[in-house]
Amino acid sequence: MDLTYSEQEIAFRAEVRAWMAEHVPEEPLPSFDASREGFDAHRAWEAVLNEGRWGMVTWPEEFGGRGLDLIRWLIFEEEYYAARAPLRVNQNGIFLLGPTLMEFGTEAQKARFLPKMATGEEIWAQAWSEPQAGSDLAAVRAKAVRDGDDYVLSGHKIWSSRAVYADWAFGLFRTDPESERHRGLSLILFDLNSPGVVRQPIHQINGEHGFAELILEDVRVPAENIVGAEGQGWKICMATAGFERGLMLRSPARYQVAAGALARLAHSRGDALDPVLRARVADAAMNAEAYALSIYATASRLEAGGKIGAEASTNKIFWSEMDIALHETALDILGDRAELLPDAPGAQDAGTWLDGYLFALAGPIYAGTNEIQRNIIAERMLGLPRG
Amino acid sequence: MDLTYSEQEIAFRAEVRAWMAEHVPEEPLPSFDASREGFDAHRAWEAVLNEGRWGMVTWPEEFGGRGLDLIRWLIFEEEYYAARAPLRVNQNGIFLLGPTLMEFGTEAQKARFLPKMATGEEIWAQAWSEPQAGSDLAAVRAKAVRDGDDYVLSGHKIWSSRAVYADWAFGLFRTDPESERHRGLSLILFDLNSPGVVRQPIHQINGEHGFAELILEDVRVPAENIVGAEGQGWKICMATAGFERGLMLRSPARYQVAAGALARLAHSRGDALDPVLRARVADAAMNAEAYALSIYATASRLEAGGKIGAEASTNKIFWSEMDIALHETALDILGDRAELLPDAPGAQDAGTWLDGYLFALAGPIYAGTNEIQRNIIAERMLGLPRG
Amino acid sequence: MEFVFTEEQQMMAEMAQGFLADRCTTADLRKLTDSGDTFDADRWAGLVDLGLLGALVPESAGGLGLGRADVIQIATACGAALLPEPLVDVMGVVLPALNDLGQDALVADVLKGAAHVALVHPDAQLVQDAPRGTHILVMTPEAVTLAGAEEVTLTAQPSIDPARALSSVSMDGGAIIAQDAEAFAQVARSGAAGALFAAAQLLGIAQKAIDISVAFACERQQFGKPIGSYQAIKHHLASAQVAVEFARPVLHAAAAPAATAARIAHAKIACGRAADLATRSAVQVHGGMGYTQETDVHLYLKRALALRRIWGSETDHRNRYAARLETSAFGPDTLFAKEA
Amino acid sequence: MEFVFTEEQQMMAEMAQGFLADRCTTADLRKLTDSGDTFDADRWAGLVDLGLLGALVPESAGGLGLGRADVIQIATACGAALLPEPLVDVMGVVLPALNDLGQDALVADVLKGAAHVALVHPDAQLVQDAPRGTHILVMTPEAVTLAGAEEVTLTAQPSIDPARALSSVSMDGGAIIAQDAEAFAQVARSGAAGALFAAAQLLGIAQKAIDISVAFACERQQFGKPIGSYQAIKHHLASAQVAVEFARPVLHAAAAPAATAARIAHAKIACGRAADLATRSAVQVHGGMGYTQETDVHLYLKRALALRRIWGSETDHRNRYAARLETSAFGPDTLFAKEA
Repeated sequence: MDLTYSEQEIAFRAEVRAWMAEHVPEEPLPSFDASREGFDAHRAWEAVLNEGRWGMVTWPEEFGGRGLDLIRWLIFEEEYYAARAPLRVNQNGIFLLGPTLMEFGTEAQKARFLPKMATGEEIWAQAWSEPQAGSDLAAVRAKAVRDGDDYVLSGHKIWSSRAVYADWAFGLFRTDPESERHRGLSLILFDLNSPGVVRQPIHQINGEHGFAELILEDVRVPAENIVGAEGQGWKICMATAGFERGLMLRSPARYQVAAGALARLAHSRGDALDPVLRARVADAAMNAEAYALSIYATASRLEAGGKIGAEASTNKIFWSEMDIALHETALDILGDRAELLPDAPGAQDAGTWLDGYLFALAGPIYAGTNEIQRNIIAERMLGLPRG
Repeated sequence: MDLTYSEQEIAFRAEVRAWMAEHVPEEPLPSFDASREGFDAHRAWEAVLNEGRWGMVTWPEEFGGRGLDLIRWLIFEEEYYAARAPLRVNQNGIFLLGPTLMEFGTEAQKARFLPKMATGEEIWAQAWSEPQAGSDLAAVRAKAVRDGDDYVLSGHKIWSSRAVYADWAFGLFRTDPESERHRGLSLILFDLNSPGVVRQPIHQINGEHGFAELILEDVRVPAENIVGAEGQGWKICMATAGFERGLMLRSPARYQVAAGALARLAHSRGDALDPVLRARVADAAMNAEAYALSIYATASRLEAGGKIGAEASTNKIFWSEMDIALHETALDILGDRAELLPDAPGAQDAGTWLDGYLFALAGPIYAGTNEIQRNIIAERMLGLPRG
Repeated sequence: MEFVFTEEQQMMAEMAQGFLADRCTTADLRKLTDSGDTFDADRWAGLVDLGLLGALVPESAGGLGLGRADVIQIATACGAALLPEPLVDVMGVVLPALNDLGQDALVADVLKGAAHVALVHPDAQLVQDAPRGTHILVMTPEAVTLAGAEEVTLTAQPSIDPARALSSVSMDGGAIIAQDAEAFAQVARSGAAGALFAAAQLLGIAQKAIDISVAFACERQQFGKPIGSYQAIKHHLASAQVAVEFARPVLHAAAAPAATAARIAHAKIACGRAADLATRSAVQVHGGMGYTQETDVHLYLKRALALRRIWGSETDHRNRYAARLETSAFGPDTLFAKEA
Repeated sequence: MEFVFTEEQQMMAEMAQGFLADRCTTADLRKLTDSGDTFDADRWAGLVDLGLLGALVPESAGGLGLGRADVIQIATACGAALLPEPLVDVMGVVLPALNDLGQDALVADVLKGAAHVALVHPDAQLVQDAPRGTHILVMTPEAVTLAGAEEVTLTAQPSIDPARALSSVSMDGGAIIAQDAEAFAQVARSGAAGALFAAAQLLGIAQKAIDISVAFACERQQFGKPIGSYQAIKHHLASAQVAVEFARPVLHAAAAPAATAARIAHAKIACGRAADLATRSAVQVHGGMGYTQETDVHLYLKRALALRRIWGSETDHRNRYAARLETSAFGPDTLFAKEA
């Protein structure tokens, strides 16, 4: 147990900080979920990041990474968020598909997809859920039928994040038409610009369209685009979901930076601040620290050879509830300014907090609802019997 | 809508207040759940109450009541709690069995049981649940076998409130041995001093023994002690449970008095009081008022010919959660004195709050756990499908 | 003591509910806001015709001469219907204030739909629908000022709720119509009315959010059965319903003539919390759909978010309630006590 | 940066856990308290033999010379086992303080079991097990006084937790062994240690309360299936486990040499809340049985109730944390910042 940074870690932090100070755009980029222009600006930022070899520091050097450990990844993320660098339009690729390909992909797939993922040249969407499936991924009905050297995809996907503007998608398809539930599913990569793909933006509560519905009609995909063998999709997808809910979906620095901003917002009220809100601000800061400490502990454990298990579900619950509470506290401090849109003249910083609050409301729902996560904790971590 | 008391109601309040001022014992009686002495002291108090015709003001005059409406019952309860009069050792009788007998009992049963219930001469225990049944009353296995003019009872009852010292009990028994679940159950009254009845006190978390286990071995009961017909027990019991969870199990004045005491405890801290605790004290007072207002509204609705339905379950959830929060706030104000027993020299009033807290913890469990109540609200009030 | 609505009160409420069911569906609301508007002149004319604007104005001044308890359920219905036009504020706050202040001619104009008065109050500084206003009434504890539309400068302040067309107001002129103690008292009276009727709307939103969630949970299948059969979903909605059940009687008591400021504060807090719990549970029950604009959930969520924070925040109202608790006795016999 | 325990740390913890599993079951505890006692001399002798009392005392003074991170898991194990003897306070607070204050001979006596020193501290005014004490150490911010047992008057203050034999102490004599700045610093140091190790015990209680509830919920049938298969029960226990998961790393970080007072405050709050949630969920999951003395639930509940409120209340610790938040920068790079 040593909770001090090594000299090398300190030097690494300094290196990240210096680079970010020089490269992070002064003005925030427009959202990548609201316009093609914002999307492209973020894609350009990914290219800049990649030039600095900061795309994904844990990746091997051959794929554009630095082969660093998870502690350094955390330090990188801390400096990244502290510098208020743009959100990662590429997160489906670098955090979800990338690690999956490295574990389950062929050499050809890695060579074909990883470098362009790292540069942002190809931005990825995910295509898991379906209108009648929701959190029940095993209910997937979209199918992939083998036809010569191709798969022919058809079906209806929903909640495909980034899919409105992205280039490629990875999704679960039923390759065995006789199969039920989680058997007979496969993970297949497809070009979103293929004939037969229709993208319908979903208008989110906050007016953005970070998700799309995808209507797939006879979309032809080379058979080599399957990841792993036919029927292995569920297993691979669960490994990915573990990663998603686990370490990378929400890096702790995001909340530490938000809690710091909340503390400053509270401080600006001086003595007029309601002491109950003061206590909630302290709670927000404590939670942000608890989450960060927990992730550091998990990262250390993984580096020491441990595995990530059902505690990924505890992370999901914790960050999603913390995120809502943190932003709600900000809205309560803002009072009657809370409802104002960012471009309202009287909003000042209120609009950003409102955006963050609405965004946070999705947290307990996506990547498996918190109800599902609590079931997972109860059954897999505590050993309670299945319903 | 008229939220002012009539002159008659004001006069009635004055009458109760005057009588209580004269008759309520100056020193609190010892608990009726901790010793025979305490039990008998409370029984004696019931007799005094009955002499004043205050046993149960809503009962008809012929059974010792005054035939008053529910609003007057509420006023009575308000003055009763405000005067810090003893808790009702008789509550199983006057609030649960009494109304049940008036609705479902024979004339002979009413004449035999109600007057002695009103005077406290016979104190009643309930005998519903069983060791493997818990909140699942339909799982009752104790049986009543008809044998000539008698029923012969055998089985095992648990959570029989007051049964350690009480005289009589009412309970659910399976009269049809072939029946399953809630069919074939009957409500039967039996003398706790009958041969074959063994009472085993259950030691509660707070050291008292308000409940007993009852082991019944061939207990002979006259057949006329059945309430309603054979097989009607479940229906009758549900009507009683509705009453219990509804209006009478916890009268609002109890919480208003407790919240008033909490406000004084908080006030005694002056400026040293944590503002977060101050907010929780305000919450406790608001909740006590909300509960009282809700009960007044229900009482008015019943007087206007309405029926009590699934909202009895909302009451149960509300008062039980409020009770815990209220007492927990007191413990948090008391700080390191909170753990002291009432007889610790340093406890001052802390012991009473601690007792109240521990007692409150039972609230979400008994008379149907709050989980069951939420199911009831969801299914019967909101119309969600059964699990 | 009779804590039930009279038949007349019930009939009034049903009349308003019927009107809103016909004329103010969420489809109507979406059509209106999609066209960039927040005010349906036909619907407003209908409300004017029903006489609801003047419900609290004395009959001698052309109103219905009713009390708050007579119309509290109407305000709840307006909340449930997400009525975009400012009936509740005009009926509950603005016209009673103008009447208090002796502005009889203006009251008459508003009642017949010929004038529209927007209100700026310390507890509601951004005004709804001001550009349509012929007059602006500005209250401060020092003075109440009435200005014509041409005497003020409006700045649009867009809200997350597309049906709330908010503006901030700066005064370039106007006439002072009350000062000092009278202004101070009017601010308190109008503030209490504003909080009470905002609470009523919040309660309506809360119940409606539960109702649409129940309907959704009965339909939507997951893991082979309706999601409403899962205990977690049941308990979310049951808890929200409990919050509604114990906010409703507080609200109704707060509408009584003798209600204290503390009781109104309590109602605002309780209804606000119920609406918050119910709308957020609605998002959760609707899952991904709850996070889109395809279902109606977001409309209730956004209205609740706004109404909870105007006409006094939870902090403000808690302080009011706590102050009374600390300076007055508290017990069963103070439940229906009159204002000190 | 290595946020995992070393093999040695892990072995120490397992050794203590093994001892407690053998010698301190809840059956042992019930036997002890049923006999009216709260101290098992044999068990204490075993703990003395293991050398645990002096874990934090330098080797030069006869201890093991370890740090807080080396023993934090032992304190957690003592909490989980509901150990009635005051190992945690003696090891974590009393002996380090006596060593700080140069009381070498007394330290040596305590280490070999020949003396017992009870501590009165502003954050823990009622002392455990004082009648058995040969000495009483009384800390105030002005002075630290060491008195012999004959120089104090004890008043028994019975606790709801039958294993906590508490007394209040009034001093009739004794020697001042530190004053002013030194006393002030010692009060802070001992207070932080007391809070840290109370937090550790609370975490142990929390996990244990969950574990026994899981076991019960797998066994107990209701409506024809184990109650643990109902979502409501699952979610109660899952929520408690989430609280434990995010209290544990805070506790461990608070045991680091450079931990700030704010971090220790955070640990006390987080572990206290986890224990509260877990023990109350345990009562609820156990149903009626959870409300009796027949299961062990009440033992955990009562210990948690006490430990949450000594060595600083949630109010105290929140104020400490908030004060730091308001006077220092907060961000990712302050996570492992050293004490200012």
